[in-house]
Formats: sequence, C-alpha cells, structure tokens
Amino acid sequence: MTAVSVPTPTAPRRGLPQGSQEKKTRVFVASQGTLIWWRFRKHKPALISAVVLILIYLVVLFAEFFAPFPQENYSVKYTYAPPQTLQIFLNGPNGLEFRPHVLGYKSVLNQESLKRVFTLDPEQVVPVQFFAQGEPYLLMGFIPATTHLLGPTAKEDPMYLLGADRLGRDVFSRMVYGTRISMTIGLVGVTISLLLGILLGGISGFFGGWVDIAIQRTIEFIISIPSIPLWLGLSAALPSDWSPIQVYFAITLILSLRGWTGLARVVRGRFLSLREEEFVMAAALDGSSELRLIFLHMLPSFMSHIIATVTLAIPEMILAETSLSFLGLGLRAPAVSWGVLLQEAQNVRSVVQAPWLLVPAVGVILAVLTFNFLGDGLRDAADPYSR
Amino acid sequence: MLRYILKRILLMVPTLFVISVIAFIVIQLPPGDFLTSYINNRAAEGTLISNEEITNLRMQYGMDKPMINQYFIWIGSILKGDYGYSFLYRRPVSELIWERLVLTFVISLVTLLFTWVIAFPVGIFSAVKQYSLGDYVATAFGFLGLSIPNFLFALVLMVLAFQYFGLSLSGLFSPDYVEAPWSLAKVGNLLQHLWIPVIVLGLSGTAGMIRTMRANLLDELHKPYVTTARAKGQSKFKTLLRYPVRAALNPFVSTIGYTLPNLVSGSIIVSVVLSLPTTGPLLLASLMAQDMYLAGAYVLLLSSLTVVGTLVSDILLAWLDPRIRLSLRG
Amino acid sequence: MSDDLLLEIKGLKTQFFLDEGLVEAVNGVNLKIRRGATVGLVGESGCGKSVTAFSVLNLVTRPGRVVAGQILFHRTLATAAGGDARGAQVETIDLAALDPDGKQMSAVRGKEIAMIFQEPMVSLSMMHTIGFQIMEAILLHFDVSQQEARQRAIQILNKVGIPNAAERVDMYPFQLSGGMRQRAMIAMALSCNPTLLIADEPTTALDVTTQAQILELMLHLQKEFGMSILLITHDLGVVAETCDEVAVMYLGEVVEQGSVRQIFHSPAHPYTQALLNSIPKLGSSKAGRLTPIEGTVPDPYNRPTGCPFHPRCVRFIKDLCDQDNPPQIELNDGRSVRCWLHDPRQGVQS
Amino acid sequence: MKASIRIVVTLMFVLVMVVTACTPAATPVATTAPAQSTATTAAKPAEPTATKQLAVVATATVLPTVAASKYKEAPALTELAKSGKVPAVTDRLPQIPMVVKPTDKVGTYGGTWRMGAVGGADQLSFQRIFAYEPLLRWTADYSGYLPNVAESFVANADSSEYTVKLRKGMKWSDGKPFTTEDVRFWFEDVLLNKDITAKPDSIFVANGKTVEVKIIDETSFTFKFAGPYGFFPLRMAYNAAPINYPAAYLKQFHTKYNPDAAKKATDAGAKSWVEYFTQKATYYTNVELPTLYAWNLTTPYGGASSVLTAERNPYYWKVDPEGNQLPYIDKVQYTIHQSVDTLVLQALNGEVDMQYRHFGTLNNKSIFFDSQQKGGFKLFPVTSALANTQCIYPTLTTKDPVTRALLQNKDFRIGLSYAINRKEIIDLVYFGQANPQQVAPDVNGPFANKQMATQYTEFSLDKANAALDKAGLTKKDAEGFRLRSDGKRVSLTVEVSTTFPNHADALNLVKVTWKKVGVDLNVKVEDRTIQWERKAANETELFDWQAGGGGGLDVMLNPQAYFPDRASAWFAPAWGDWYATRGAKGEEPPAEMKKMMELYDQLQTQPKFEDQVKLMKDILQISADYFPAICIANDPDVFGIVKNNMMNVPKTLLESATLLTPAPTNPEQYFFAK
Repeated sequence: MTAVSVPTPTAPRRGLPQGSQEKKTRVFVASQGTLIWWRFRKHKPALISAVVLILIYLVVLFAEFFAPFPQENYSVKYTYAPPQTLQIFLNGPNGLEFRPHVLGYKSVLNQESLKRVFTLDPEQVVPVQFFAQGEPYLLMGFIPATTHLLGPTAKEDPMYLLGADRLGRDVFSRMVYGTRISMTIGLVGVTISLLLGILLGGISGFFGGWVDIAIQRTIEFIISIPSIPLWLGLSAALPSDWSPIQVYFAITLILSLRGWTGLARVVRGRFLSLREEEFVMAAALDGSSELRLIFLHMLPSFMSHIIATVTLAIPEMILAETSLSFLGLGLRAPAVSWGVLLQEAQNVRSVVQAPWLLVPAVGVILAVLTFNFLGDGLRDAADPYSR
Repeated sequence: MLRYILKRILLMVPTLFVISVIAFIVIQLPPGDFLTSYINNRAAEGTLISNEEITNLRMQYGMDKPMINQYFIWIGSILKGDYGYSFLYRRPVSELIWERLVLTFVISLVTLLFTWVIAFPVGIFSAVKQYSLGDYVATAFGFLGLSIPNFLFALVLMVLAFQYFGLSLSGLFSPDYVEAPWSLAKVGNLLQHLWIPVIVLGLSGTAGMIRTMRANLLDELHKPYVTTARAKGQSKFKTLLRYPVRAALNPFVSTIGYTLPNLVSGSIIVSVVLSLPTTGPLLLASLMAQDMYLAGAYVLLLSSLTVVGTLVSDILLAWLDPRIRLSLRG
Repeated sequence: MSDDLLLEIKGLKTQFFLDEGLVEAVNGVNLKIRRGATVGLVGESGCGKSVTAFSVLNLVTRPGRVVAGQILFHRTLATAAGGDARGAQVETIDLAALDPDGKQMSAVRGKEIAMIFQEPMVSLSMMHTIGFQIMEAILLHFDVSQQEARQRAIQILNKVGIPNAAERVDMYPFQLSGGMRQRAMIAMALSCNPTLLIADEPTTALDVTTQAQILELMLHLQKEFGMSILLITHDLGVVAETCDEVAVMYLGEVVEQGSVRQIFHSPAHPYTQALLNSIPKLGSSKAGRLTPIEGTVPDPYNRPTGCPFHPRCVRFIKDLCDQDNPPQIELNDGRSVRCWLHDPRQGVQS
Repeated sequence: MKASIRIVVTLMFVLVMVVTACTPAATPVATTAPAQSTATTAAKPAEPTATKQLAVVATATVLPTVAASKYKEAPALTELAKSGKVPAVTDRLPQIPMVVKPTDKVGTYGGTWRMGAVGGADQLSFQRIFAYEPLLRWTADYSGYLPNVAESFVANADSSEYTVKLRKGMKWSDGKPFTTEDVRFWFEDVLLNKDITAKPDSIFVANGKTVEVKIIDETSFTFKFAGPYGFFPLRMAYNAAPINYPAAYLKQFHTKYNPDAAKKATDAGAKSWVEYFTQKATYYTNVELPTLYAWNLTTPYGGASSVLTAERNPYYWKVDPEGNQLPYIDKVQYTIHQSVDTLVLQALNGEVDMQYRHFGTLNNKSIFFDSQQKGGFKLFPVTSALANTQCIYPTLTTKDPVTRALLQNKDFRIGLSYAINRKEIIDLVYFGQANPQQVAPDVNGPFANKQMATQYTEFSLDKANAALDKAGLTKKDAEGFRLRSDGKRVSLTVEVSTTFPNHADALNLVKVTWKKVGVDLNVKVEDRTIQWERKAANETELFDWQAGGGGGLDVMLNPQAYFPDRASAWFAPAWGDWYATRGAKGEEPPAEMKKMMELYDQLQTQPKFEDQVKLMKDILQISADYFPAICIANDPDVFGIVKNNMMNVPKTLLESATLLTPAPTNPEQYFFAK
C-alpha cells in the first residue's frame, strides 16, 4: 500500500529556490567596488546628495559663470537692498509673454535713522536673461569669457536675487564665489587627516609595542593642546605678508593638524581587537607583507567606520572654517568664503534688518547635509552586514 | 592592568612637560606680549599713555625678563600650585578660573545629559529600524543639527527670543538675579536662560552621537552571536542591549575621555556669542590679550584634562573590550 | 502519526523578499524526527539546510519569512521524572504559528530546542565570558540563583570535556582553541538539556581529529540526555558515522528521506545516487567531501520548471520531469522520495 | 578773524579769574561774577563758533555754597545715620562741598543705572561713568577745566609752582579723612619708590627734573617744578594719580610701612609686593579700596558674576544747589558681555538706561531708531572730537629706502590724496553722514584751520596724475602702473585693523581709484596688535587709523595726528621715538618736524593759556603745509540712548577719550523721574 501524500503545490515559475545562496555566490564574484555600488544605489537620499554635491562642485569650477557679477562689484545706490524675485513671465500689452525680469527698486535714505528703505517698483521692469553678457572673466583662470548663466540684459541694471550687502554687493554672486573656498577647504584638510590617520593609526595598532607607544604619545600630545589657542597662536603667527591663498592653505593645514588624530585612535582601537581575529592571523601566516595586511585585509573590515568618520569630518572642516572666520582668524576680505560672509552677517543688525545676509548659512547647511547623507549611504553600502 | 595604568601615568609626566612648553610657546606665538596689546588697546581707545608708564608696567609685570626666565618662573610657581596673577583682571588666576568653573560644569553637564538622553535611544532606534521613516527623521534631524553653524544659531535664537518674547537672554541670569541669593525665582530665571545654550550646544553633539551610535550598532547588529543569543531564548530587546549595543559602545567610549576638557572649557565660541559667564570667554579674552599666566594656566589645565581623559577612555575601553584588556595583562 | 515523533515539518516554505526578487530558500520541506534519533540533513552548501534549521527555531530574520507549512513540535510536558518521554503526556505545538518574539517561542528556544552554530569564533560573543553566555541560558529557563547557574555551567563544561572548567568558565572565547570553543558552544546548547539539538555544520571549522572528538562527544551526550539531533552537514562521511536517518535536500526541497542504511545502500532519488557516486569508495570522512556533480546548479533567475533536478538528472523523463514537480512519495520501506520514477502511476521501476 | 578776537576777549576774562583765584579766602564767592560773565559771553551765540570757545575756569563751581543746615541725603542713608552706622550728612560732607549745577533740574533719589561693558579689558566703561575725580575736571564742552577735588588750584607767575587747596573735612568712602597725607603717600611712596615707579611719568617732569611736592598743612600742598610748566593743569584734569592712593588703607600693602607686606603678597598668590599693591590700588577689582567716587565698587570686574556694580558712596562730597548730597542714583550696574551683540540686544530691549559706548555706531543706528518705542528710550546725538574718521598715514620712516623716499615726497602724497573719491566713500561706507576732509581740528572750533581741513580733498584724477608725474613717477608698466626709481611697480600695502571693518571697505574703494592713476594698493586687514607692532617697528608702508585731537583741548593734549610726539605716533614712529626720548632713540626728523616739536615743548611751558593756543596754531600751520597724512572725512556724529525716565542727561554729548565722556557731564546728577 503506497500512500501518496498530497503533492505540494509547485513553485511559481519565476523565483529561485537557491536564490539566497545564488545571490551570495553572485556577490562573492562581484568586486568590492561593484558590491558597494549595488548597495549604494538603493540609498536614495545618498544618491540625491551625490548629485547635489556634483552640482556644487561644478559651481566651484565655474564660479565666474554661475555668478552674475564679480564678487567685488559694489553700488552706492543699493546698500542693503532686499532680494528681488525672478519672474519668468511678464503681463505685457499682448497678454502674458515670456520675458524673464526682476523689478527695480525705489529707495529713500531716512536721514534720521540712516536706513535706506527699498520698495520694489512694478514700473521699473529690469529685463534679465540666461547666458547674459556681463563682466569679462577668465573661466578656470585661462579661458576668457563674458557669458554668465543669468544676468540683467543691460549689465549695469540692478539684479539682487539674494539681496545686497552693506556695500551693495550681490549676495548671490558672493555666495557663489564663497563656494569655491568653502567646498575645497574640507577636501584638502580631510585628505591629509585621512592619510595620516589611517596610516599612523594602522601602524600603531598593528605593530603595537614601542611604535604604538610613540605614536600614541604624539597623538595624545597633539590633541591635548586645545584647538582654539592653537588656532589663535598659529594663525596669528602666519607671516602677515601672505596672500589670502597662502593663508587659506595654511589654515587647511592647521585644521587637519588635529583632524587626523581622532581617526587614528579609532583605527588603532579596531586594529588592536582585529589582531586576534583569525583571518588576519591566517593572512599573516600566508606571509603577506604587513602593509598589504593592513590595507587589504584589515581596513575593509571596518571600512564603514572610516567612511562614517571621514564624511563627518569634511563638514566639520567646513564648519571649522566658519568658526575660524568668526574668531577673525580665518580668511579675510577680499577673499570670500561662506565663513567670511557669515562673519560679516554675524550681528544683530543684519539678522533683524538684512536677514538675507545669512543665506550663506544655507550653503553651509546644504553642503554638510549632503556630505552626511552621502557618507551615510557609503557607510551602509560598505557595511558587510547591511543585510 | 594596574601596571599598565601606572605606566601610563608615568608617561603622562613628560607629555605634560612638553605640553607646558608648547602651551607657553603657542601663547607667545602672536607678536608682542600682554603689555603691547594692552597698550595698543588703550592707544586705540585714544587714551594717553606715556613711555614711562609702559616701562613701569613692564617692571611691575616682570616682563622686562627674557622669555626663558619667564617660562621657568611660570612653570616653577605652577609646580608650587601657584598659577600666578592675571594681568588682565589683576587677580589670582586660580580664583578667576574656579569662580567660573561651577557654572561651566552646570551647563556642560546639562548639555551632556541632554545629548546622551536623546542620542542613545534615537541612535539605537534608527539602527534597528534602518531605513524606516523614524530612521530617516532621526537622520535628517541629526544632520541638520550637525550642519547649522552653532554660533549663528545661537545669535538667531537670541534675536528671535528678543523679537517675539521681548527677552534678552544673554548670560545665565538677568542682571537683577546675578547678585540675588539662590531662590526659586532665581532657578526659574536660570532655566529661562539655560535653554538656549543647551539647545545650541546640545544639537550638534547629539547629532554626531546619533550618527556614530547608529553606525557602530549597524556593524554589530547582524553578527552571528546575536542569533546565538536569540537561540538561547533570550528576548529580542535584552539581546539587543546585552550584545550588539554593548559592543557598539566601545568606539564610543574611546571618545568619552575627550568630553572631559569640554566640561571645563564649554564651547568657547558659543559662550562668547551668548555672553555666558563660563570659562570659555575668559580663555578667549586672555588669549586675545595675551594674558600669559591666565591663558597658560588654562591651556595647561585643559591639556592635562585631555591627557587624563585619554587615559580614562583607554581604561574604559580595556574594561569594556576583554580583547584589549587581556592584551595588556602582565 | 507514530507517537514517538518529536518534530514534524510539513510543507515548510521560507522565502526571502529581496530587492532582486523573491528567493524561495525553503520550498515545501517535509521532515520527521523521532525521539532519540539522529537525523542528518545533507545537501550541497546553501540548498536551504541552514534556513530550514533557522525556521524551526523561528529565527529567520527580515527580509526572510516563513510563509507556509507547519512545524509540529511534540513536547513532553515536564513530569517529576523529566527527560524520559514514556508515560509523560505529550503536547503538540506548531512552532511556525508562534509569534517569533513571543514568550512561548522563547520558552522553546534553548530549553526544548537548542542549536549549535557553524563558527564559534563569530557565533560566541567576544565581549562575554563563556561562563556568562552559558549561564544566560540556564538563568533564562530555570529558576536558579547565579551561584547554582554557575555550578551548572561548570558541570556542563566538564561534561563536554573541557579540562579545569572551573577556570575556563571565566575565560573569553578568543582565549580558547577552536575545538574548545566548539565544546563550549555545545555546552551552551546542552545547558538546559533540550529534547532536540540542531547542529548546523558543527565541525566544518575544525580540523579532522577535533571533528571526530566533537562528533564522539555529541553522540555520547545524546545517549546521556536522550535527545534527538538534527545534524546539518554536507559531509556524507559524517552522516554515515553518526546518523540513524538521512534527509537529502536539493534546491530547498527534501528529495529523499530514509534510514542511513537505505539511503547509502539503495538510494532512490537520482540526486542521492549522484551524490553517493561522487564519493570515492573506502572514503575516509575527509575524502568524503562532495565532488561536484556534472551540470551546474541552476541560475536563480531561470529556475527549472518541473523537478528542480531534471536539468542535471541522468534519467529524466521528457514532458514529465520538466513539466511538473513530483509529489512526495512514501515508499513501502518507510522512506519518502520526490521523484516521478517512484510514482506508482508511472510504470517505471528503478 | 572776528572769531579769534572773541577768543582773545574771553581769554582775558579767564586770565582775570585765574588771578583773582589766587586769593584763597575769596575763593567760593568772588569768582561767581566772572564765571557768570563767561557764561554770558558763551550764552549769546552770534556765530556757531561762539559756543566752542576755550574758557579755563580755574576756581570753584559757578554756584554759591549751600548752608550746611540745608544738606539732605538719600533715604537709605538717613536710615543708616539714624542707626549710627554712618555719621550725619553734615559730618560726612566736607566744610565746603562742591556744588554741582544740574543739567536741567534738581533730581530725586533712587534707582539703578543699568549699562553694559564688553570683554575683559573694558575699564574705560567704568572710569568714564564713576571713576573720574581728578584734582581738576574738564568742562563738558571740553573748552576748559574746573576745580574738582581741589578747592583751588593756583599757579605762580611763571607757572613753575602750583598751590593746591583740598576741601577741608573731605573723606574717603570708608569715612577716613582725605588729607595731604594721601598726596604725600603718593609722592614719596609711589612716585619716588623705585620698585613701583622705574621712571616717573613725564607729566610730572619739567626740565628733566621730577616735580617736588611740598605739604603745607592738612589741606594744602604745592607742586614745584624745575621750570615753567603751564600745561600742568591740563594734565591734572586728566590724570588723578596724586589722589588715587588712600594712604590709611594702602600702607598695609607697602613694605615701607608693613614689613610683612611681601609675605602678605606671596600668600595671596602675587609674585611681588608691588604686584599686590598695584592690584589693591585698582578701583575696579578691589572692593575694599576707599575712593572719592560717587559710586563705590561692590561687585568686582572679572569675577564669576557677569555684572559689575558700584553703590552710592555715603561720603561723596558733591551736592546740588539745594544741598541734596549726590549722587541721586543709588547704584550703577554693568552687565559684562562677551560680544557686542548681546549688549545690543540688552539695550534694544530697554535694559540699558543710558549709554552710547560700544553700540552707538552708524551701522546700528537704524535698528536702535526702530526700537525706540519698544525699548522705551530716546536716541541722542554724540558728536565726535576726532580730527578725522579715517586716515591713511604714510609711515614716513618705513624701512625700505625707496618706498620711504616716495612717501616723504609731498607731491606723491598730494597725488594719492587727489585720487580718492571721498564723496563715494562717504555715501557708501559712512551713510553720507560726513564731509570730505583732511586731518584737522574742529572746523567750527578755536583751532580751525581751513587750509588744513580742505586741501587736496577734491577728487581729480588729472590733478592726481599731474602730482604723481611731478613726483617723478612718469614711467609706467604694461598694466599701466607707475614705476619707481628702481624700476619696480609702485605698489603700496595699507595695513588696516579689524577694529574698523568699514575702513577696509573704504580702502578697497581707494584701491580702485588709485589703480586709475597707476598706483597699486594692497589692502591688508589684520589684528590691531600686529598692526601696531609692525608700525612701531617701522615695517608698515601705509597705516590706517582714525585721527584724534580734533576737538576741544584734545587738539593740544593729543597732537600726534599733526606731528609725531611719541614712539607710537601714527606716522613716522621713528621720529616720534626720537622726540619722546629726547634723541636717545629713533631717528632725527627733518626741519619742519623738529620745529613743531620745539614749539610743542615751548607750548607746555607757557603760563598763559592763550599763548599755548597760539603756539598750537603755529604747529598746526606747519603741519598743514607739510601735509603728512591722507585722510577721508570728518568723524560723523553717532548716537547714544537714554531711557525716557532718565533725567538730567545732556541733549548731546561730545565724545573724546581724553575728555572721558560722559564723566564731565556729572553723571552723579542724572536721576530717574518718579
């Protein structure tokens, strides 16, 4: 008597019984890079941030093109002029027509309060256009050009999309130029700290012994000098005949001087605990050279942490630069960075009567946000246990 | 372990010595000294100040001596526990610092607690519920906190408080309460002022912690030993706390040491913007004015605290991570 | 329904909902485990063995989920005598139906069903002493004091043959050798003397001699505790040495289950046959490792219709095997197999 | 022309008064007449200049004394007096208290005057309110000085000896008598003590010899100089050193009187007894220190507490015409801020009763103007005594010889001056609130010098080019920049302090117009200390700062905008050093400079005030012809705020650091309306 048990319903035509395994095997053949990319794709905010950052860095490259005016263009008539709104269509004689424009200003200077009161005047239509011809400049420092992404058709007309500062300079243009320094200061600094941090931290944690002690002392010693006095001392000691650019690099150096220590300690900590683990032992027994060991076998194992630290470090640099400028130690006019702009706006009068001067803060926030989301995405992507 | 700690403490001595030298140099780095900047300030104010007055001041302040001597005089008296006299305030440095330390501690501790109370649960939550709405909210909040330049944030908050509540919330008390003896009203007044610094200072800190906690925890969350524990019949929550969270704490602990000096310095810039009567602005003022002894004592204090803090976190780390602890045996 | 059944898995389906698509890791597994029996669950690595095991403990985590089937666990309600099943009254619970995080499930885990994992290096917490990790289980399931728990932990460590357990109990896993670690792991599993022990490749991480010792130990302890063992492995040699019964898995299905003798001497399913053929004769357990069968494991994205094995099957029947997945067929000698060749309605004989 | 005559006339009066004042007996009453008549001359403003004339009133205040029976005091003090904690008001006041004429009306007692200070070195905020009690005091308009602590202060014929009479029965804030013993203590044990004073301040030195102080009796003493020193009274209206040392209290910290003083000091953490002594003698950190001030320190500066407070001095020695002991206000309280912003908020919020320091800037005016309702305060104008709001001082003694030669070339400076569009700068940076001007004394004041104020201020690139060509800079490079004798481009660096953010703005505009005439300007913003250090070392090329010495007596007291009178002089520090050290250090200046220096030496010896004025005018003329500095505009008026309920605050204030505004307006007679 053969009892035939109820046949189990056949599996759906698609799908994969060994799928989970299959996927793994597929993953194994995939290189670390592609692997990360696959996971990264899924992290939408990170993806968006990446795009935004690319855009920002385009602005860095082609600041002159994106900025309607040169950063130093001042105007007696438009000190503290409020922002205009860019209108695309104009209700002309023959109905609504495509004529991008902004409204000009009517202004009176109140002699008693010394306040220039602006009103947008619907009578004055200032025609603006994309790819307008404006002040000539050298694109990337060598290509002569006169085209600006957006600008008033007549280049002396007022166009203050983000308002004007105390000298009637266009806040938008200045912010665009500020992007250049602010967005690069982080990179330079972090790269330095990253290299130092991983290398020294790795060496320290891997070899242990006197090497470790030596490096640890150095780190301990560097971080135990409080940053503000250090900044004050060093930046005050900068030769006063240095150009803003030289100062700028000096400052990134000063910033990264302490930056690497934190990372180094983390790396070391992980290494100490990793040293025991078998795969490292194994690799060591295979006689793979020590540096190879560090970079091929040990680093990947806590990629995620490093990425997290680094992506948090870049924005920290950006913020640090603003703090330095706040203390009056950072860059100084005519050099323009977000920090410099914020420092100029850092007073009650601006906050109350010209809040648009705080707009550079938006730049800072945007940059820091995107960097963090990006790093977050990378972190999760690199995280071996993210599933 | 004990031997290790002893060794470390011994190693601290040379470190601190070098630091003291560096501190002294760093303070001397800007051109001129206290008197030049003092005189420049008065001259800038338009005050008449004669050459004789300058020479007299130099003599009174013992600044007619060369740097090296000044250093040894300084370090010598510090070893004797005498931190010297503040040129700026014409009062003993120790007095000046101690007076402000209490309030600084209050602010820093409140902020720290605020930070932890928020950061830990939120961090754990957003790791466990990765990619959930909650996670995204926490993430967004965290990043926002990180991204706002806090000195600006402080100013804006104050201006808002002024415009909409008609409060000027600088400092920690309204002038009429500063002198008053402690009372409920005074505490209330303190709380009224305290929220701005706590929010401003706490925000970025919290954000950072949430991120790190989340990051660390995600590393641990999916490791096999977690399943093992569950297989023993341990409840989900207990397992979480006992194993992954426990492991995720390690990288954290290694940073606790650094918060020690912050407890004392507070956030200098924010304190300045908010005019807090904490040690931070005192330090900044002394540095700006090159008030050698005040600044020096200060930097030294902070440095020592960092060194101690580092030791503390190393010990904590060892205490938490047996692998490190045992590697230190013998 | 023979009353000495301990665990009955019926039509178990566990699936993973990945962004790449649905993965049917376990696709209708049927499996029986008798009291005191040792059942080997064999198959190429990743055919769903481990997932089955996890499903039993209801530990499949997001994005995986048990979607269908029953896991009937016939537990003996604790009597004064305890351990011994006879006479004690039996209660049947469907583990698959329990809330994974619920009290009931937790009560079963570790107490009734315990598990030994593959690599103790990662499966034990390096942050806690082995003592702590063993006591945790004990304290969870028995109403005892810390002291008693500790004593018990030491006893059990002795049992699993860890010399001077009294000290080792306070050691951390990374201080122990691989073998000792695995013994500790076993100790942990046995600490609450479970009625079913699931051993997921308990010896893969170990060298041959240790392997042998560990297996020895397990069998020894099985007798002592009178428990059943579900031994998951891809090592037929091990199975031959230790098991009473064998279940062969392929692509998430148990294709054949029967006694060791039956399976090894007259395998019914072509896959089983292929497996055994691939073992060199007089194979020591080392040589017993599977050498791949000709043909490749199907790509998840074009999973074969009909019998999952038919593309590699030497004896597949056109228009049948490639059309419908065969049902599970109980043969007269009490074993079951999933192959059309054994369908009475087909005239074919093996 | 007319103006100058008028001045002479007034000065006659003054002289008369000085003479009459010499008879001590006559002191309080006799002087009323002439003083009033000065008042009358001052009263009829035929021309704006009239109000600004110099009147040196070297006697007691313009009002008759009040009969002791009439003395009244603050309620709180009456209580204390009743309970015997302090003596009765008649015993607390000196025999002849100083009578202060209220700005508007006699006030009422009570209230706390809230203010704000910023940072750790803001002592001036306190000195300017309650710590200005020298022997003599400035008149509020800075046109002269009045007796203050000194009941009379009388010079001999050649002004080499001054007889000072203190107020009989006057007391320190701790009730101890204030007598010539305190003066002696200062002279013998502070000024002549080598540990405390290495080198006596030059204001106590004439003909290279230190003053001699002779005590005549308990209330009178003399300053005896080695030669004529007519300038001394002006110094004494600014410097209060001789009466800053309450002997009875300070002796305990002085080794001469207390052998344990040194130990006392080291126990307290000070390095030397001198350090400790100095600290104990500092009014804003030591609450124990007895003072002569209207308010006495109760909460010190730099403590944990974020305020500084000073409370009514029960022994204050001034009364109003009705005999009410001053001050009216019980207490002054400063909130110590770390940043100006929080102070601004405090003020906007109506938590500052009267102040202009720190926040009274052009830039802040609009926001304060808008908050008047909300904050319940009014704005009042604060005029400035500066000679210019922004000057570009060529460092005439700069190191690099070529640059130096260039800067010392007047035509070059003229060229640069013409090439500045002052109108634009004023509109853009100074809210259109100023007029183009070079460094010069108040154009409406007695020292006015039209040429000096207006020369080379027009904006003309042609004239600029002409002048620069004349200076021999005819060659130009490819980019159109002029070339120096050594073929290098004419490129100058101006160093500007972060203290004046708007200065940098202005200079960046100058840069633009200078480029048009082929001069390259590099604007370097740096910290004040660095800037001054580099200047002192003659390393700067162009040094940006404001110019003091524009209004009132500040012109004579602080002439460094006209010629380098000190090592820290704004231009040519090396020459200043040479002058200050009598040729010991620095470099020998050219003839014109030397001439001015000589004249200034003479000026200080002149017994007659009008002679001092005359000499100063000569100096100014020479300086005008030399044209050392290139400046932008006169200093625009700023503003201060006063709560609506605060009374007796003048309608307008004249701001000057040497005047120590608003101290000369007698803050002790401000009061809160009930």
